[in-house]
Amino acid sequence: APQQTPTPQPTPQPEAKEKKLKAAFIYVGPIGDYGWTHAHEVARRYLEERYPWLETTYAESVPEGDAMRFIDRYIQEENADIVFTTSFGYMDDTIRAGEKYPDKIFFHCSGYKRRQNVGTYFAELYQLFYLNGLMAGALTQTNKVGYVAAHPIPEVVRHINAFALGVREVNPEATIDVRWLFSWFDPAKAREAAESLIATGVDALTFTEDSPTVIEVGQEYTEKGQPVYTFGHYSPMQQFGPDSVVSGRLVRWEVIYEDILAKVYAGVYTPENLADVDYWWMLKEKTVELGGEFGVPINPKFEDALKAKTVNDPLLGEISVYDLIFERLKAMSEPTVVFDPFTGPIKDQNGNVRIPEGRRATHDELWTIDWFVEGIVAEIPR
Amino acid sequence: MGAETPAIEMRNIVKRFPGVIANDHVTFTARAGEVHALLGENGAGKTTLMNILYGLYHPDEGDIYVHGRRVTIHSPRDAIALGIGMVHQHFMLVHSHTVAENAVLGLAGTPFLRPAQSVREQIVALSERYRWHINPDAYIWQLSAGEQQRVEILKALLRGARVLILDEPTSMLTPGEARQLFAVMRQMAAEGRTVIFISHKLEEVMEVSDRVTVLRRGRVVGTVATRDTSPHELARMMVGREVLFRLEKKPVQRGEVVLRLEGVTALNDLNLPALKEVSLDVHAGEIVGIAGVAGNGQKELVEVITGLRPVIQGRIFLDGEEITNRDARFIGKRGVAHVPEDRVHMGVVPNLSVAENLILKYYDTPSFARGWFLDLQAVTTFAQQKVKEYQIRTPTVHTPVKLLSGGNIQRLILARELAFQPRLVVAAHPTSGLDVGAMEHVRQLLLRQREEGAAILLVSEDLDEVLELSDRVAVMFGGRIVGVVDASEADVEAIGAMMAGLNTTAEAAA
Amino acid sequence: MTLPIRAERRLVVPRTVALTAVTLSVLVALVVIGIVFTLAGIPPLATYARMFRGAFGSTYGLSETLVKTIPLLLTSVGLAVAFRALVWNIGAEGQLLMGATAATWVALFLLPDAPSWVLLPAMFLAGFIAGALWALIPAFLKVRFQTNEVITTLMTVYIAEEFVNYLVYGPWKGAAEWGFPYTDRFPEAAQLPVLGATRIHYPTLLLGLILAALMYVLLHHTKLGYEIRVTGENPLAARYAGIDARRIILFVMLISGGLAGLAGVGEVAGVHHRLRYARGISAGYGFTAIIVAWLGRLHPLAIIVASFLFGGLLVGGDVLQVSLNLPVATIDMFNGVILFFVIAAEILTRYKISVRSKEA
Amino acid sequence: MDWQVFWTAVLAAIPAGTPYLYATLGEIYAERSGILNLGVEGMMIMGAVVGFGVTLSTGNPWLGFAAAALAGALLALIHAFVSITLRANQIISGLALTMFGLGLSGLLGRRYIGTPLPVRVREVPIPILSDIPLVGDLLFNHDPIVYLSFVLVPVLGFLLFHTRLGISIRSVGENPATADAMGVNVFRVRYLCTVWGGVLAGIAGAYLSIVYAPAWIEGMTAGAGWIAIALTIFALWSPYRALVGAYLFGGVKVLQYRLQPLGVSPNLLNTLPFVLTILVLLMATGEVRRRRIGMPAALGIPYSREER
Ligand SMILES: Nc1ncnc2c1ncn2[C@@H]1O[C@H](COP(=O)(O)OP(=O)(O)OP(=O)(O)O)[C@@H](O)[C@H]1O
Ligand SMILES: Nc1ncnc2c1ncn2[C@@H]1O[C@H](COP(=O)(O)OP(=O)(O)OP(=O)(O)O)[C@@H](O)[C@H]1O
Ligand SMILES: [Mg+2]
Ligand SMILES: [Mg+2]
Repeated sequence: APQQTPTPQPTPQPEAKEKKLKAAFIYVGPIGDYGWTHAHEVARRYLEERYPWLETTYAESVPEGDAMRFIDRYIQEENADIVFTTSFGYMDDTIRAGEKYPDKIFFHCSGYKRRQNVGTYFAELYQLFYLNGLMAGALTQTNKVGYVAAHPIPEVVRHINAFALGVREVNPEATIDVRWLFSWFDPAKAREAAESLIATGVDALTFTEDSPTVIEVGQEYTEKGQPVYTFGHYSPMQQFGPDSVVSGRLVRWEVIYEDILAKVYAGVYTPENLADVDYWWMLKEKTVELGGEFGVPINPKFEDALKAKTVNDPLLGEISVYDLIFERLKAMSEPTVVFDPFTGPIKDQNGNVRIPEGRRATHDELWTIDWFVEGIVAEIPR
Repeated sequence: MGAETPAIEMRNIVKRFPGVIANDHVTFTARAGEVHALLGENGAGKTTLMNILYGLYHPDEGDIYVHGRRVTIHSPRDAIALGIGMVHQHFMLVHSHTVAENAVLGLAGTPFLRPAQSVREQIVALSERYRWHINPDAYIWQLSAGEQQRVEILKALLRGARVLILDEPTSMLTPGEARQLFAVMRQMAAEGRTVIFISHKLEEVMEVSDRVTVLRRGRVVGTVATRDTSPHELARMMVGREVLFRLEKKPVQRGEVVLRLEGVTALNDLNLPALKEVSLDVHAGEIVGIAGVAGNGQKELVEVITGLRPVIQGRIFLDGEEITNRDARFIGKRGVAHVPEDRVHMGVVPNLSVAENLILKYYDTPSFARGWFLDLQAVTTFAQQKVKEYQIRTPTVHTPVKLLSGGNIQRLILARELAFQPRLVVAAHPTSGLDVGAMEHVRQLLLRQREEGAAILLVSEDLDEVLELSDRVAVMFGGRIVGVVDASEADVEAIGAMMAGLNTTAEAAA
Repeated sequence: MTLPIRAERRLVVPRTVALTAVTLSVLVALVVIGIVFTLAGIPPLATYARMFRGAFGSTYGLSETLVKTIPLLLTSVGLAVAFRALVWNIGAEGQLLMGATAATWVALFLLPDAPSWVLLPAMFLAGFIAGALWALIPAFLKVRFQTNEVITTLMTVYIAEEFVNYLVYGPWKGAAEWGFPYTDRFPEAAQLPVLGATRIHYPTLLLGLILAALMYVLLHHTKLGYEIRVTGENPLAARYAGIDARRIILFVMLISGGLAGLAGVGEVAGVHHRLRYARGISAGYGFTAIIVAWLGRLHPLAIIVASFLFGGLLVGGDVLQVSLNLPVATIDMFNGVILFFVIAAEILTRYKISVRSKEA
Repeated sequence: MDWQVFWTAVLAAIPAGTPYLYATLGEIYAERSGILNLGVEGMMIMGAVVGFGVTLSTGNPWLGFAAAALAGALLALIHAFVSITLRANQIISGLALTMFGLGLSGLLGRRYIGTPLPVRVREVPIPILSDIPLVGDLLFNHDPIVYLSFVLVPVLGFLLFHTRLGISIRSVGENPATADAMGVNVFRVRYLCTVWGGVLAGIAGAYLSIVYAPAWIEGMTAGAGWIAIALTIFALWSPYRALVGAYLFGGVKVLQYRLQPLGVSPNLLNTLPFVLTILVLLMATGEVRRRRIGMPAALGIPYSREER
C-alpha cells in the first residue's frame, strides 16, 4: 500500500534563494467553473502571493487527451520545474511525461500511479459528505434524498456512499436516488437532473458538479414554497441559495500545494524520491472544511431544525442531530482519527455485508470502491 | 406642353454589360393613348431598354423624362410611383402565392393587416371589365400561361399604371389568346394609357400598334407610324438589309427511319401531362421541323428523346433500337446530338475552358480517355482543330467559355455536337439570339448534316425558319402532334390554325 | 448618394489577384482581431509574435503544427472534392469520429493481437470505410429524397458524437479506467510510430500528402474528376452530358467521408491511443477543415499549404492558452474573422474597382 | 414513469424549449426571406455573454435581454452584409459567424465565469388563471420571457402569413426578382429579416445565461443553435409549428434524466432530436410538397438584379 502522506514533518519554510521555482498547473475545466478547477486556481493564486520565489502559470480547459501536448510545451518552451496535472484523466500522460523528463517533478491529482518523479495528491471529501448526509437525513420530509453525480468513478461512488451512510444513520427510512450527468461541468444538465429528482419527490439534494446550479434550483423551489435542502460543493456556494443551502464541503488545496512546493524548493522532494509520496489529506490536515461558506459549518437558518431532531446513538445515547454532527466533526478532525463513516458493518444494495462489523474500510478499498451502500436506489452504470 | 408632351422620353440611353453594349445611345419616345411597338431581333436590346425604364437596370448614360419631367428611376418602386407598369417576358409571379397575394405584393396603399382581402374586389371588377375570369384565391401554379399573363397585367393596372410595358406578351399565347390580348391593349390605349409592346413578330406589330421603334444591335434604327410602313420595310430595318434570301437546299434522298416515337406520354416539371401519345418518325436525310407556340410540349419532346425526361408511356426507337428511358449518356453514345434550348445554362459549363467544354459529351471515349485518366494532349489538339473549323472566336482553347459571346457559344455547341457524325440531331431553337451571320452559319451546318445523311429534328418558334429548313413540319398543340405537313406544300394559314388548336386535318402526311 | 467608385464585374480573376486577395484578407483579419485584442487589453503585436514563435519558431512548435496539420489536411482535401461537386458536406467532424471509432474497434476488439503491419492498415481501412459509410447516409438521402445535405450532414455530426460518447461511457468503457469515459489503451501494435521525440505520426502525414496529390490528379486529370467539376459548376450541363449526378454525389461523399475517417484513425492511433469522448478526440477539426478547404480555394495542393498554416494557427492558439491564459475559444474567433475576410475578398476580386470621374 | 414525473417533465419542457423557440422563430424569418443563416449558434452565444454581462453590471435583466438582442442583431448584420451585399456563400458565412461568436464570447466572458447574477428572473404566476388545475401551471406560471414567446408565436405567424410585410418577406424568399420588380426592396427586407433573426437568437442565448442556467459558461449554447436550424426545417418554416417543435425538443432534453432510472442511455436519447430532424426533413422534401409546405425557393441564393 502506498505510504499514507508525509504529514509528520512540519512544512519547511525555506529562505528565498536566487533561483525561482516555476510551477505549471494544467486544469481540466475553466478556472471560473466554481468547483474543482476554481478551487485549484484559488490555491494557485494564494501561493503565488505567499512564496516570493514561486512563479506559476496555468492552462485551463485542457482536454484530457491533450495533457501531453501541454506538458511538453510547459517543459520545453516555458521552462517549468514542476507540473501539477489536476484531473484523473491526465494520469497516463503524467506518468509518460515523468519518463520523458526524468529530471522534472510532476504531481498528479486524484490518480494512483506514481514513479520516482511523479507524486500524487488529493484532498478527500468523504467525511464531509457523510456529515452533509446526516443533515439531509434529518431535514428531509419526504424521506427521499437526491444526488446529482458527475461521472460513475470510484471517487464519486465513494462520496455518494458516504452521503448515504450519513442520511441512513439518522433516517433509516430514507432512500438516496442518483442521476448521472456524465460531465464534470454542465449547468444546464445539472438543472435538468436536479429537477428530475425533485419531480420524484426528492427534497434534499447534493451533487458533484462544478457549478452552483443544483443550489440555484433548490433556492428557486424553496422560494416557491417547496423547500429543497442543498449542500455546496468545493467552493463557497451559500450565496447562491441562502434559503436552501444547509451546509457543504469546502476545500483548501493551498494546504497541500504549500507543503509540496516548499519541500520541492527546500530540496526535500527530488526527481528521485517521489515514488511513495501520496497526499490523501482530509479534515485532520485542515485541507477540507465543513460548510456552505468558510467559517459557517451550518447555515444558521437550519440550526433549529437540526437541533429539534434527535437520534439514539449507541455510544452517545439520545442526541440531537446538530450535536451529533459536531461530535463526529471533532472525532474526525483530531490528530488520531477516532471515527470513520466507513466503519462496518456496511451492507451493499443487495444486503450483502461488504465491510464487516468493527472494521474500517482501507484506503485501497475506498480508492477502488465500485458498489453502492444500502439505501441507494440507483445503479452504477456499467 | 399638353398633348405634345410625350408620356415617356428616353434620351441617349447607354447600357453596357460585360462584353456587350446592350443599349447604345438609344432615344425613345412614347405618347399617351398609343400602342407603341418596340421591334428588334433577339439581343437587340429591347428588354434592356425597358428594364431601364422600369428601374431594374441603371443606365450607364442618358436621361429619362416622364410626362416631361426629368426623373431618376432607382428601382421598380420608383417606376411604379411614376405610373409605369411592366409585364415581363418571364412572368414575375410568386408561384406559391395566390393571385391576390401577388397583386398586393409591393402595392402601396393596401392595409398592413390582411392586405390580400382588400384587393379581391378590385381584382373581380377588373376581370369583369376586360372579360377575364380570374379567381383571386387561386394559386399561381394552378394557372395557365395565358391566365398568368392576365394576372400580370392586372397587377400593373392595380398599381395605376398609365404606361404599360408588355415584353413579348404573345410568345406564350395561342393566336386566339393573343387576339384577346390585343383587344385589351387597344381598350387600354383608348383609356388614355400608353402601351409599349415588345415583339419581333411583324404581323402582330402591324395589327396592334400605332407607332413602331426599331432597334438593331443596341441602336435605334428609327421610329415610324404603323400606317405609313409595311412589314417589308420593318423587316429591313430590323435586320439591316433585304431579308428573305433563300437558302441553298439541295434535294436529298430520304433514307430509313432513324427516330421513331410510338405513343409517347410524359409529364412536365409540375407533374402534369405535357406530351400526350406523341408518335413521329424522322428519317435519315430529312429535317422535321416542329412548329408550335411555346409551352405546347416541344421542350418535353426534346427532353424525352435526349434522355433528360422520363417517358411514362410509349416507346422511342433509334435506328430500330429501343432507347425509351435510357439515360442521356446512353442515347448520346448512339449518335444523338442535342443542341439545347438554354445554351448557357445547359449547353456549356461557363467556368470550364473551351477545350473542356468541347469534350463534354466525349470525355469518356477512347479519343480522350486512357483508362481512368483524361488525355489532356488529345483534348487540346481536338479543341484547336474545332476552333479553327467552326471559326469559334476565342483567345485560346483554355479560355473559360463564359468569356465567349452568345454566337460563339452556339458555334462551340454545334462544333461539339456535330463532331462525330451524329445519326440524329435534335436542335432546339438553334438560331435564337444569334445575329444574321451566325444564324446563316448554323442553318448551313444543319443542312450539311442533312446532306450527310443525318436525321434532324428542328424545334423553333420562328415559323419562317421551320418552313425554310424543314422537309416536313409537325405542328404541336397541347402536348400532341396535331398535324404533319410537307414543307414544300405547307399552307401557313393552315399551320397557324393548327398551332392554335383549331384544325387537325393534315394528319395524313405522317 | 452614390460613391464615386466604379465596380466593374470581372469575368476572370487572375491568379495573382486571387492570391493577393487571400493574403490581404488574412492580414486585414489580423488587424481586426488586433483591434478586438487591444480593446480586451491584450497587446496584439506581442501576442501575434508569441503565437508565431509558438507555432513555427521552434522544433517543438513546428512539430506540434504538423501534428495539427495531419487531420486538417486529410479532412479538408476530402471536403474540397465534395465542395467542387457542389455537395455541402458539413459533417466531416462526425465522419472523423466514426473513423476513429472503427479504428478503435479493430484495435481493441477485432484484431487486438495482430501484428502492427496487419493491424495498422486494417485500422486505416476500417476508418475509411466507417467515415465513408457515415457520409453515405446523408448522401443517400440526398440522392433518393433530395434532402438538403447541409442539414443532414450536420445532424450526423451530433449523432456520431453521441454515439462515441455512448460507447466510451457504456459498452467500451475501459476495464482499467476507473469508470472514466475512455476505452482501454490500444495495444502497442495499434499505435502509429512517431518521428523522434515529437508527436508527429508520420505515416498519417504521408498518407495525407499522398492523398492530396491523388485528389489533385483525380480532379484535374481523370474522367471522374472532370465529371465532378462539371457537376459542381453546372448541374444542368452535367445532366445534359449524361453524367449521373447521383453517382457523383455518392462518390464525393464517400471520398470526403472516407478521408475524414482516415483523419480520425490518425488521431486515435497516432495521438490518443484510445477512444475518448467525442470532444476529446476532435476539437472541431471537421469544421475547421471547411475553412481550410475554402482558404485553399478547393485546390488540393493549395490545401496542403492552408492546412499547415491553420495547424500553426491552432498551435498558436495553445500559446494563447498557455502563455496568455486566454480562453481556447479565442482561436475560433480567429477562424471566424479570417473566414469572413477570405469570402469577402473572394467576392471583391470579382470586381475591378476604380474611382469614377465626376459625372457630367 | 408515473403521472407526476411525466407532468413535471411536460412543464420543464417549456423553459427548456424556450431558447430553441426564440432562435427558431428568428431563423424562420431569415430563411423565409431567403437568407440561410448557419450562424445561429454564434449569435446565441454572443447573446448569452452580452446579456449576462449587462445584467451583471446593471442589475437589470431586461437591459441584459435588450443588449443580447442588440448583440445578436450586430452579428446578424455581419452575415447580412456578407451574404446580401457581397453575395458571398451563405453556408460559409454562417459557419464563420458561428466560429466568430463562439470565440469572441469566450474572450468577453472570461471575467464572468463563476460570477453569480445579483438578480433572478422568476416565474410570475398570473393571478387566478394560474390556479386553474393543470392548465394554470402549463400556461400561466412562467417567467416573462416565456409569456413573451407565447405572444410572439401567433404575432409572428400572423405577420408572416396575413400582412403586407409578410407577403413581401415570403415573396423575397421565393422569388426575389419578382418581388424586386413589384417594388419590394429585396435588400431591405432581407437585411431586416436577417437582423431580426439575430435579435431573437440573441434573446434565446440570453435566456440560457440569465434565466435557465443562470450563469455564464463558455460554449454554453452547446449546439442549441444548430438544433434551431434543424427545428426551422422541422417546423416547415411556420412559427406555429416552431412552437410544437421547440417544446418537443425541450421535452426530449428534460426526459433524459427522467428516463435515466429506466436504464435508457442518455447519449442515445440525446440523438433523438437529430434523428427526428432528419426524418422530418425526409417528409418535408419532394418537389410537390415543397410548393405547398413552404421551403423558400430562393433560400441561400444571393440575389443580384443585373447578374444572369
Ligand atoms: N443581365 C445581363 N447581363 C449581361 N448581359 C446581358 C444582360 N441582359 C442582357 N444582356 C445582353 O444584352 C444584350 C441585349 O439583351 P436584351 O435582353 O435587351 O435583348 P432583347 O432585344 O430583349 O432580345 P430578345 O428578343 O431575345 O428578348 C444581349 O446581348 C444580352 O446578351
Ligand atoms: N470581359 C471580356 N474579356 C475578354 N474578352 C471578352 C470579354 N467580353 C467579351 N469578350 C470578347 O469580345 C468579343 C465581343 O463580344 P460580343 O458578345 O459583343 O460578341 P458579338 O459581337 O455579340 O458576337 P456574336 O455575334 O458571336 O454574338 C467576343 O469575342 C468575346 O469573346
Ligand atoms: Mg427580350
Ligand atoms: Mg452577341
